[in-house]
Amino acid sequence: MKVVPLTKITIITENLLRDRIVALIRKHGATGYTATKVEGEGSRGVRASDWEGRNDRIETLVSAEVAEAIIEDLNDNYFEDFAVIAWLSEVNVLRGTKFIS
Amino acid sequence: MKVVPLTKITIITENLLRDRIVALIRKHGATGYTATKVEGEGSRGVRASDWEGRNDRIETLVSAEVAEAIIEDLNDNYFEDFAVIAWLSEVNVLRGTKFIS
Amino acid sequence: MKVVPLTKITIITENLLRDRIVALIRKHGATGYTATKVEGEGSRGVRASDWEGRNDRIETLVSAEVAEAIIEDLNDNYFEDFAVIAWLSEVNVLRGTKFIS
Amino acid sequence: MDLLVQNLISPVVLAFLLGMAARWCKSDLEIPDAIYQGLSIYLLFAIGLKGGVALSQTPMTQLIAPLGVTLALGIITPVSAFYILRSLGKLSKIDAAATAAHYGSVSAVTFLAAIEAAKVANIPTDGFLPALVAVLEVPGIIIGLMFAQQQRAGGLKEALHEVVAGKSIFLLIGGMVIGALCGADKIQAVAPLFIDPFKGVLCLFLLELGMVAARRISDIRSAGWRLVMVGCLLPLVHGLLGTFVGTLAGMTEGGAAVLGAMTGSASYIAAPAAVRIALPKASPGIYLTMALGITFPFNLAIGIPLLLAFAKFCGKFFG
Amino acid sequence: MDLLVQNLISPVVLAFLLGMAARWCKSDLEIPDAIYQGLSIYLLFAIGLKGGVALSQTPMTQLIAPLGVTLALGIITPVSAFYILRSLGKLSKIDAAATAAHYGSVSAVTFLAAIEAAKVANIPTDGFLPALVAVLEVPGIIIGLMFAQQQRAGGLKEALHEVVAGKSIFLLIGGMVIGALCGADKIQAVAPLFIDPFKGVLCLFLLELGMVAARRISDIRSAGWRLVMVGCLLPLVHGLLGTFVGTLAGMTEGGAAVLGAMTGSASYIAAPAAVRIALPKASPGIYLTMALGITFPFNLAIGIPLLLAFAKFCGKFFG
Amino acid sequence: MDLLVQNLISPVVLAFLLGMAARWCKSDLEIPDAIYQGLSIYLLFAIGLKGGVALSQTPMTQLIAPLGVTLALGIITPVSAFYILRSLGKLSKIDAAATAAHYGSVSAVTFLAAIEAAKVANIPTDGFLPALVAVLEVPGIIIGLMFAQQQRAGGLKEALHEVVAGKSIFLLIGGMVIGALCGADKIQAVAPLFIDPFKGVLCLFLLELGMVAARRISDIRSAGWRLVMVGCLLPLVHGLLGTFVGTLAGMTEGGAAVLGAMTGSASYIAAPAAVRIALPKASPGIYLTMALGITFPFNLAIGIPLLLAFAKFCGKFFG
Ligand SMILES: Nc1ncnc2c1ncn2[C@@H]1O[C@H](COP(=O)(O)O)[C@@H](O)[C@H]1O
Ligand SMILES: Nc1ncnc2c1ncn2[C@@H]1O[C@H](COP(=O)(O)O)[C@@H](O)[C@H]1O
Ligand SMILES: Nc1ncnc2c1ncn2[C@@H]1O[C@H](COP(=O)(O)O)[C@@H](O)[C@H]1O
Ligand code: NA
Ligand code: NA
Ligand code: NA
Repeated sequence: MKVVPLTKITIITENLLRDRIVALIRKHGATGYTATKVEGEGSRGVRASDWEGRNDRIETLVSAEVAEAIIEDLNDNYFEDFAVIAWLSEVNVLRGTKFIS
Repeated sequence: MKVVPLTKITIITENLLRDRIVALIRKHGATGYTATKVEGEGSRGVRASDWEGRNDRIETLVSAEVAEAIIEDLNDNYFEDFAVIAWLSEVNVLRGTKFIS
Repeated sequence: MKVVPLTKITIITENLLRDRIVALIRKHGATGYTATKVEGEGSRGVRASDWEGRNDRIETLVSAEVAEAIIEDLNDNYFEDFAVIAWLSEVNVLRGTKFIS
Repeated sequence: MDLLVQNLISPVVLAFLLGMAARWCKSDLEIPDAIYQGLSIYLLFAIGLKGGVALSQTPMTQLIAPLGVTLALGIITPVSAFYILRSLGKLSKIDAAATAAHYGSVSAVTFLAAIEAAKVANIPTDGFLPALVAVLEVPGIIIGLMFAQQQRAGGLKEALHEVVAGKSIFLLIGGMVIGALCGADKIQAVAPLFIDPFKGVLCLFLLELGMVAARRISDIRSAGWRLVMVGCLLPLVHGLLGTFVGTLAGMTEGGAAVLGAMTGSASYIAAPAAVRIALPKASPGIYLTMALGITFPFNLAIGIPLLLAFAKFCGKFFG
Repeated sequence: MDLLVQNLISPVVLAFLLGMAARWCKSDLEIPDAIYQGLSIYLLFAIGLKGGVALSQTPMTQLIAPLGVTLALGIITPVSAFYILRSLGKLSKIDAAATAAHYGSVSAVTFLAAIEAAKVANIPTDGFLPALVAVLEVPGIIIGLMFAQQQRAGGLKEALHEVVAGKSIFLLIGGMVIGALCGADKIQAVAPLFIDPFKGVLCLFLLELGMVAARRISDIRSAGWRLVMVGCLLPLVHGLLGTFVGTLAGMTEGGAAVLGAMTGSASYIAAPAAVRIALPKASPGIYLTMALGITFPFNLAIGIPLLLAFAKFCGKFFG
Repeated sequence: MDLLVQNLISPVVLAFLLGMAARWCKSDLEIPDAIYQGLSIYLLFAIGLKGGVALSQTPMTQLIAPLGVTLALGIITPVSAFYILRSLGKLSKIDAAATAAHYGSVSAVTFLAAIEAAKVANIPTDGFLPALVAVLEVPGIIIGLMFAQQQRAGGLKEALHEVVAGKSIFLLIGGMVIGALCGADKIQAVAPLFIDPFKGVLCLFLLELGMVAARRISDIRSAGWRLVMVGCLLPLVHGLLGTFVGTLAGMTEGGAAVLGAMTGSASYIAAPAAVRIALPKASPGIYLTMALGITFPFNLAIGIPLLLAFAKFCGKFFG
């Protein structure tokens, strides 16, 4: 089976920003994403409100260039003021060509 | 602590196939799996039904050979027609020998 | 964007130990963690009780030394008797310096 | 016309519209998955219970004719749907088969809305109707799938298990058995949960369903006017047929109308799961949009009041 | 004093204390997220429904004065809160603006607790009060945000959409429209879900809220005595004002007291979401702790009984 | 025999069987985790409330004897269970201790089923029974754990906190305190949620429990006939003892039978959590299978009707 090496971006964000961050990654060319409801603690304890629910984990498989664009944008707009963290890992994706837009 | 390098397969699948895919990975010799309820969007927007719930993320730690067998099988049976994606990553597992069946 | 290579520890544990394991990783200097409710099957079929809910997946981004300390501790105290597994992976973290305590 | 408005202005229908409105003004309202599934479990089990109690009070001889015509409708409607979808709808064989499986089966929520409407209009119905839902749900799916026998990937057996042991049929029949065994007296003990708040729960369920349908309705554009037309025609044809034969089978006026609404409805819970497994190559964009985006709202707004009127007419001349 | 104790010993208040106790003795009690959200949806929709029915029964002429004073209060209170927070609270401009948005808006749970207390004390209230909640909720947030216009990162428009299409306002207004359209008769059908068990659901909701508040209360230490004082002063000042003008507007004794409690309360559901988007640099540690950790318990324990007494007094002299 | 059948044909028991059937025919029916936990919270809190109200109406002098014998049973039964499990069950010391902790404690669902059965059979019970559940739950676990003192890994203290601050005891006692403080009148306000639909909620809970038990029952084969036998013997011995001393303590016929069922039952919620922490080396495959797979169904089908008959007998001769 042929696999394609791609970058996986994982973003943990307070729930309030979920839809905005999905829009952000789509804007830069991600073909899709997967989101999970998670909980967590970090340096900033406080969320917008408990009614908003916990954090969200958003994962997207993208090419290296798209990854670069997404993390630049995240860094410029959200890292300072919101409870957001992100990391990159290298994965081998099956039928990976469909994720390169 | 001694760690063992193993392959982690992550599969995102529409809920309808959850049990079938668990059976598939077990058939090829995976000793276990971990499943999470997730949401997502990709190229195929539509799920079998909303009553079926969202997607599932299935992760399994396996040896390289078992990984190979699982992705071949997935590719042959599900990738064409269903909302399924999968990727592989290399991880270092604690007490890893218990995962090699 | 500058990213910092860090170790990500992923722990799958029966729900009963969730708070204990969070305390353990904090004790060794992790600055935060992210937890997800998951299900799973492995070699030990049985959980403390179904009322306890399923498994939890705990992820934490740490430096290599902290990682070492955490997995030693896990190994000494929980691996023998409880349904716990763990693995390490290398990831590139944005604004990574904030995770090194 | 007045009946139509009267039918539309009810908490249940308005909750459905509120759900649609939530999508349209991009509210972040969201019914958590677990709650939605809890509501579904409640509704199906409660319908079953009520039906079971009614069954235990109905003499078998009164049941034979309605059960017979329902079975017949379950066999006829997927066939007629298939040919109409092929000819008028211009669907490929496999898509027509997949969609026919939906129209041959039944939508539990449409069933409930029809019962509601009859009650609001003060028209009596038959207590054993939930039993007919169970009878109508399965054959349509089987026959629909058989039309695409060559193209099937998954086994027919597997798909059938998906329907029969699927939670909706399982809870409906399970509730019915419990209701029938316990009888009205013992069920009284659980009435404050399963009978009294039923309509309220239905409201919340329709709130969610409205949100789902709103997403589907925006898919109609891509479906094209042909499918919209067929999606309105099928519930009409099947609905009138169901009401007519229901009357002939000696059912009450309201019962015949509800049977018609059931016959005219398209399943969007049981059928999609089965079709997805048996006919993975059929397009969900077609069958789900038609069932949930076109036929379901059509039935709520037009189908049900029309069938109630038609049932009165039938009752006069053939009852 | 007796009224205070009577007000505190009720299932609803005790459930709140039980939730706090759960945190304090480190119980592993946890209301699942989905259940908590389900309860919130239920409560808001149910309040709306009840209010809508009441609206449909109230002649428009009786509504004008109460609606007018409520709107005025929605405009005045964020302004007074801002200046008090700046001067007495010594908050930075942006934190004062963010917190003022909370005190200008309204806490739905405080509203409910006030209604409850009036009922327990046998004091009649006005049926249209839920409509006032909707009117009071929005303007305060807008005005609060405008105080920090320069520092805003996200757009004001975006923040407004967050409030108006946010689930709490959406469900409240949606329920109200449905209640008004259906009227008392048709709502009767869903009363066994939305009316009768309402107080019980409120109990469970307050159980969770108690746990949340307990976490917040432990943050008070870091907030300092200044903010604690202001967090008690604001509900007092606004509460007395609200009760007073409510009486002038011709509301019933209980209605004026509840309007006072609403005015004195600080939002901790709608406002935080809007503020977080519009003023990300404001500190949630300040506004959430004040709204949920100080003002909310203050209102439950002291504010509401006091306002009920004050409303009686007002009623005598200005009613 | 007739009583047995009458006891088995009730919505609650049939729902349990339906849950088992769901597993057996591989239905995809699944109660979402959050719903299951919501139901548990509801049930425990509601039992507590009811018990608290009853306590507030019972003079202290009437309580002393029942409380005394319950405490005594809580001390005796883990001891007898330990020795029976060692001798007849041939369990290792640590497994015997772990299992004894379960049999020394109490299953809240068995308690509820017994109350139900008494009601169906028209036998009066005592209102303060829920208080006895709380008294019986804790000591058995402590004593059971002490049998394995040497082998313990986690601290006894930690395990105790797990039980006492654990959600089941916390909600039960919390509900009881609220019920006792508010009294019957104020609890009336929340009765439409916590009292009336109680049995219906129990139904849904048992549906899930049936699915869990079905999984456990399939483990019996690996447990062996020895454990099956002991799993039926223990509830019998303890059950008869509990009913007998309950009668001597002056309890009503139904009250004594329910106390017997409680004594005979094995905990599968509080005890497993404590044992897992304190005795991680004990095998859950043994204690969970015995408690949930053998003793629980045994009590439902045989134990409870038997004890009701035995209580009548005791009442005649010793009452
Ligand atoms: N070291 C870490 N490892 C894993 N997740 C973290 C870590 N630090 C923070 N997080 C997650 O990121 C969210 C926001 O973190 P913060 O902005 O530091 O409050 C937290 O709620 C956690 O879910
Ligand atoms: N680029 C992507 N990154 C992460 N997850 C994806 C991506 N594309 C698809 N997915 C996930 O895979 C599921 C099926 O994708 P698809 O078959 O493309 O509809 C989606 O619902 C997402 O959960
Ligand atoms: N091979 C595996 N791959 C992924 N997750 C596993 C694997 N084995 C076990 N797990 C997870 O770890 C938990 C405990 O495993 P065990 O201690 O083997 O019962 C299981 O419930 C699974 O969630
Ligand atoms: Na049909
Ligand atoms: Na206010
Ligand atoms: Na016991």
